[in-house]
Amino acid sequence: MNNDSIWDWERAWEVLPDLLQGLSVTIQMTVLGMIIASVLGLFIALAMRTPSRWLTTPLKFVVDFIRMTPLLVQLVFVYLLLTWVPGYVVGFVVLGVHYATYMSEVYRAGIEAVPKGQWEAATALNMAKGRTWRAVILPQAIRNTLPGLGNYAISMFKETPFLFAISVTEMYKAGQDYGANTFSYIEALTMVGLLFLAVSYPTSLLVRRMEIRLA
Amino acid sequence: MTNTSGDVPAIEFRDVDKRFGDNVVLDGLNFSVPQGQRVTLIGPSGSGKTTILRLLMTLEELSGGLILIDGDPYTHEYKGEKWVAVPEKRRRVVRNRVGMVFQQFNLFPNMTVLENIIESPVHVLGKSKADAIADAERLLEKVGMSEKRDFNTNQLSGGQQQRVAIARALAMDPEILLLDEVTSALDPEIVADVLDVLREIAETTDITMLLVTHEMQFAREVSDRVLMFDKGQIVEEADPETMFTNPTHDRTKEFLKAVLGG
Amino acid sequence: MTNTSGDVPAIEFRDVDKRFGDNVVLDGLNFSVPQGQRVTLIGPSGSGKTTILRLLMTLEELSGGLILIDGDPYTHEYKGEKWVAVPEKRRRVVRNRVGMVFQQFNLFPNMTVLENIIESPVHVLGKSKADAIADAERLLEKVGMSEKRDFNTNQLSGGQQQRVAIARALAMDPEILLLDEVTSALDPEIVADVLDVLREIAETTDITMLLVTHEMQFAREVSDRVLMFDKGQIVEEADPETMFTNPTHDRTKEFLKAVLGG
Amino acid sequence: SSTDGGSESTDSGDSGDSGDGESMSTLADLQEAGSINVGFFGEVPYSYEEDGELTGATIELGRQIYGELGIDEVTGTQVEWGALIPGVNADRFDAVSAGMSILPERCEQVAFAEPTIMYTTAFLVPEGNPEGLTDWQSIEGSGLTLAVTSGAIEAGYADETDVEAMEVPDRQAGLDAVVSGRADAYALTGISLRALAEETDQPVEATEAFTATINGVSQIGAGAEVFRQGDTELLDAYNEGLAPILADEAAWLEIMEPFGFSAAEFPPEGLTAEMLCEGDLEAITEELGMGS
Amino acid sequence: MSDDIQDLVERLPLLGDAVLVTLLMTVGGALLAVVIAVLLGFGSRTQTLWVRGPSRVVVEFFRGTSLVVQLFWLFYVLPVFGFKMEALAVAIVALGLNYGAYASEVVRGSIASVPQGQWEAATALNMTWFHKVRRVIFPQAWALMIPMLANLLIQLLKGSALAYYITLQDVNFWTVELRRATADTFFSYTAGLIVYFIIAYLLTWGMNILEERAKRRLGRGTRPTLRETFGLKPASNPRLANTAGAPAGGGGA
Ligand SMILES: Nc1ncnc2c1ncn2[C@@H]1O[C@H](COP(=O)(O)OP(=O)(O)OP(=O)(O)O)[C@@H](O)[C@H]1O
Ligand SMILES: Nc1ncnc2c1ncn2[C@@H]1O[C@H](COP(=O)(O)OP(=O)(O)OP(=O)(O)O)[C@@H](O)[C@H]1O
Ligand SMILES: [Mg+2]
Ligand SMILES: [Mg+2]
Repeated sequence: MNNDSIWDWERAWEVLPDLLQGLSVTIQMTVLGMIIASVLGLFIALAMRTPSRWLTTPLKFVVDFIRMTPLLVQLVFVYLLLTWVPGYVVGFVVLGVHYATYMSEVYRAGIEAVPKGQWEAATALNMAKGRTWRAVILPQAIRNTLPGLGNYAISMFKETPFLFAISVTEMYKAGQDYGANTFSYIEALTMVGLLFLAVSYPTSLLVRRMEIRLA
Repeated sequence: MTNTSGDVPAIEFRDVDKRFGDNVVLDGLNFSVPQGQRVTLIGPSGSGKTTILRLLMTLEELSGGLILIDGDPYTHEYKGEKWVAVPEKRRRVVRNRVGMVFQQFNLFPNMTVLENIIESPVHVLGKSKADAIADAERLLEKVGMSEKRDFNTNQLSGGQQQRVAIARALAMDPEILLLDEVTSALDPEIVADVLDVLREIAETTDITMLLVTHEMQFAREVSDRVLMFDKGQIVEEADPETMFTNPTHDRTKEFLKAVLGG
Repeated sequence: MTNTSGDVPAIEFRDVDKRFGDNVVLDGLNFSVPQGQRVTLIGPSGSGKTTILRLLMTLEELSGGLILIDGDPYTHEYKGEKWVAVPEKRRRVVRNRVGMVFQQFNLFPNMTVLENIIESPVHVLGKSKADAIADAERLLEKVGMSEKRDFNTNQLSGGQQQRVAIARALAMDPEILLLDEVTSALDPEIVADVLDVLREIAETTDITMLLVTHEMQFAREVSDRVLMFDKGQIVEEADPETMFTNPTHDRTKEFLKAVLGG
Repeated sequence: SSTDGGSESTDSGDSGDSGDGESMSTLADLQEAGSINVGFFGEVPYSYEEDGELTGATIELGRQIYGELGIDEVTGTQVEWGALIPGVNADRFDAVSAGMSILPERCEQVAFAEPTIMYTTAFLVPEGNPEGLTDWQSIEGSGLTLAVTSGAIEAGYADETDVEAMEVPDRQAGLDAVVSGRADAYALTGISLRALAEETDQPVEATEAFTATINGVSQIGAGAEVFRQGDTELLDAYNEGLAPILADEAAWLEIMEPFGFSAAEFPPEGLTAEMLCEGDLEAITEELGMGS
Repeated sequence: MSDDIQDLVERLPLLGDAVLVTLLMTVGGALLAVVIAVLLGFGSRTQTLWVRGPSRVVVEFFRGTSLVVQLFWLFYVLPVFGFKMEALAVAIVALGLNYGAYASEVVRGSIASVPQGQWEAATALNMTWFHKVRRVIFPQAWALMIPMLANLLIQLLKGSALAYYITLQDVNFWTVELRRATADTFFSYTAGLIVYFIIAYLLTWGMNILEERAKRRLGRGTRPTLRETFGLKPASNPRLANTAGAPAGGGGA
């Protein structure tokens, strides 16, 4: 076999601009998705704490359903149902909603990890409910959730390849396309892997730093 | 708004019941604390001392009976023929008269020392921020924590945290102060500091105090009356001198022997 | 294997240094405990009492000096010209002679009371399971916990857990028992129970004991000698009677005043 | 286990291996085993499974040729489109039977046999062809959105002519795009689209196939069987077996017609894989005299 | 639609094999992941740099690159170097490495949240390191890590759908085939979705039982309510919210 062709640096360089362009899409999707996930996740976590079963029971069902359904299927369904919504919007919204269901768990854990004494001190100081949440509970809970948020950002980042199914050319698809045209898959996909690593490793270091600082 | 006639007790428990599931903790408890009196609750673990303070602070719901602050029904009231919970709005009005210091301090770690103290004066009482800060600084002075004003609470030792917690409770200008074993999470040598602060407060103010403590020496010095609790009942009630030197009830004798070291 | 000649101290610290980073906790500490003696360490918080016990148990590494158990260098030894850590294998042989009871009990929650006690006798000492159970039952009897044999540890109160922890340490048949504020995590009334158990052990065995406690009354009754620590140094050393009634060093006076309540 | 796998592989694994020895053995090995494993994408009508049976135009063509080489059994491994070339190079199968287009870049990675199918292009459009699409020029500059399969030739056409293109991962997604209205049409090879339009009950139809003219150059496309570059002996043997069929249109049609192919897809005489690998379409057009 | 259903019925017999392949990958990958997680989890905790260093590198590498790229390398690139594994083995190895790297963070976090006092008590009772871990530390950490591992197991199941990329005929392949046959995306994806959902549900159920058992061993066992046992998601553990990192998806298409 012609082993000289296993790795071709020229190809690896050639694909790089395409990949970097895809990477910027990937990062946009991740950032936008993460904004939705972190805000919506918080609202879900808060809504789940209301005593009203009329709200929590259906909400829990929907959240569980989204969590246990493959992301790919959700993307395709929404893409085909809401045909007037551009693909990339479907992309980050579905990513965001999907991960919001995970994030709500992180928030829940973060809220529950705030010691009960904090609630009681707030009551003893006669603070109103809303003020207690805003000034005491959430600042502490959100501190606890930062590492979880970071980890989900990394994982969302690496799930953006699913967006290929709805025609969003992020990094993985850019690599695939290059491969499909040239069949230099090894170079293209290896570079994709390295770029993933180049972004997710520093992020994960950052998250670890936070974990240690918050521990 | 406040009924300050000398005859009305600051705190009154009327037939108070408290159950946790099947566990009856308080069963028809009656007692009252006159304005400005300092009352210490003693009793074995699990006898319900903490529960009394928590009920007063509305951290727990009553199972039956009434609690009155300055003669106002505070948590529940009879309306027509029925038990009705006092709406949160009215509770909040009364609750401003009550402050509590916890065993575990419960400072807010996301705020500095100063922010902890001014939070409620500003946002609950509606004081101006400048006033609140001025008051807070005076209180910090009093508890000997002036230099730590802008520290994070977790940069403080336990004793320091507890002193800030006391200042925080006092910043609300309470008429009634509840203290639940405020020294038992502290290192033995530091306890004295905190007790000194409390002693000074007892001497310089006329706040009504209801305290749970195992520091018998302190209880003796500071309180006007000691209530011995057991199984959710007051088994003995006396001035501290009598209680500690000459208890009448067997359960009290036994308890004091165990605690004071026999 | 054990050197039991009466002249050799059970525990000897020779020029022991211990630093945490820049923080010098022990600086050239020397003291020894003869076989069978009961020594209490007292001193302010942070003075290094716990550190001494942890070094003995090899929960911390020495920064310098030697610790000898029955005259055997235990953690480090000079070999040729150099400091060499004693290999874990030899440490384990010596460590069998030392038992420790912790402030926080540290029972294994994944085992029942009985399993906690027999775990090491069976798997470390190699006792037969039947023997280990028989011994464990005898010990549980001694600490008054026979009925709780098959309970999960978190079904027990603090005092009960501590009694099991004592039985667990004793099940290893130690020659030396280290006790670090074993009652300070307990409710005041329960403290007496645990101290009773320890008192009985002190009376009925000749185990060498090194204990840290704030229960001065107990220290007075049980110990042969009291060491007052401050800043990693022994500042005073005396029999308990003298130490508590007639301390000579200022630091001791101050400390005792604070702890005993002035 | 992995070590078994290693010894199973006939590649010595040393880099810089010239591969001579190996190419001898692949054909010989296949002949000895009497069986060849081809990679396929599972696309009607080229190569697909029906009721568990491997079939399709390129498969049947292969069966005939391999049979003559003494390889009686053709088995298949179905993979994604993008995995066909890496798969054959990784020795996951011996050849690719998917009617793969001969493109210069691909020629750098693998060895193509002589062309067996000529490609034309068609559009999948909503029933009644509301936009009246007929050939590539009808969509050029129309402002319509065209779905194309990632990596397919049509994607390249769209790129070169600035047609607003939406890349879909596979045929079904292309169909969905048209049905949902996200795209106005879906461009693919005529044969595939005809099969697709027939399969679905959605309100779509395939337009007449045409040879696309891009920037004045008519796009000659042809598909062929794919082998590893080192397996020259297998390649040569295959080409040898293929030659008589390519020389006889009737013989070709006999195999291909049942799958919906017509004379329009029969490769013209003189067209070689080598020419297509060169990629100079103008030169080919001239040489074959196929100017539009 | 009735055509679709007929297509579905025709393909039902094939579903058995497809589910088997998916289960083999999921269970095999999960077992390997647990082994790797424990090795790497403890490896990342050791003081020795030459154990901790490589452990961290492996964890970061397999967490940092996408699963699909790892599959690609193992299946399509390694054979070029003469190292060829069966597709199923590749899937199990890739899933095991990828999710093992994630799970190792869970293991590390759980081990770290066993109170230090437990290690010390075990030292005071003179246990060997291995004895401490086996009898004291791991049983406690195990109860803490199960909920997070359960989440990862579901993610691993979803990740296994990529196996189609390396020629395995799993449930995803079956779905894709159904889609091709029916030319109906909604219908076929819904069918596949239900199959995955049922598998995910059963796995979660199994993990809940494991968790219940582990908790009971720690004397924290509450008799599970029916809703807990049959509930969809494992309860997550607030104590691990910080340390263990999210039950992060490892995948990427
Ligand atoms: N939230 C709760 N749920 C169930 N039971 C409770 C709760 N809080 C307190 N109890 C029970 O109520 C009883 C009284 O508790 P309480 O804390 O008031 O006792 P205490 O006198 O303060 O004891 P200690 O001296 O140990 O603080 C105990 O039996 C306790 O188990
Ligand atoms: N693991 C550690 N890392 C850093 N410093 C430590 C550590 N353990 C103890 N120290 C420091 O060593 C000093 C002595 O601590 P030690 O716990 O021995 O005191 P102690 O006499 O037992 O106090 P206490 O009565 O509060 O238990 C303290 O200043 C403490 O901060
Ligand atoms: Mg209490
Ligand atoms: Mg200590």
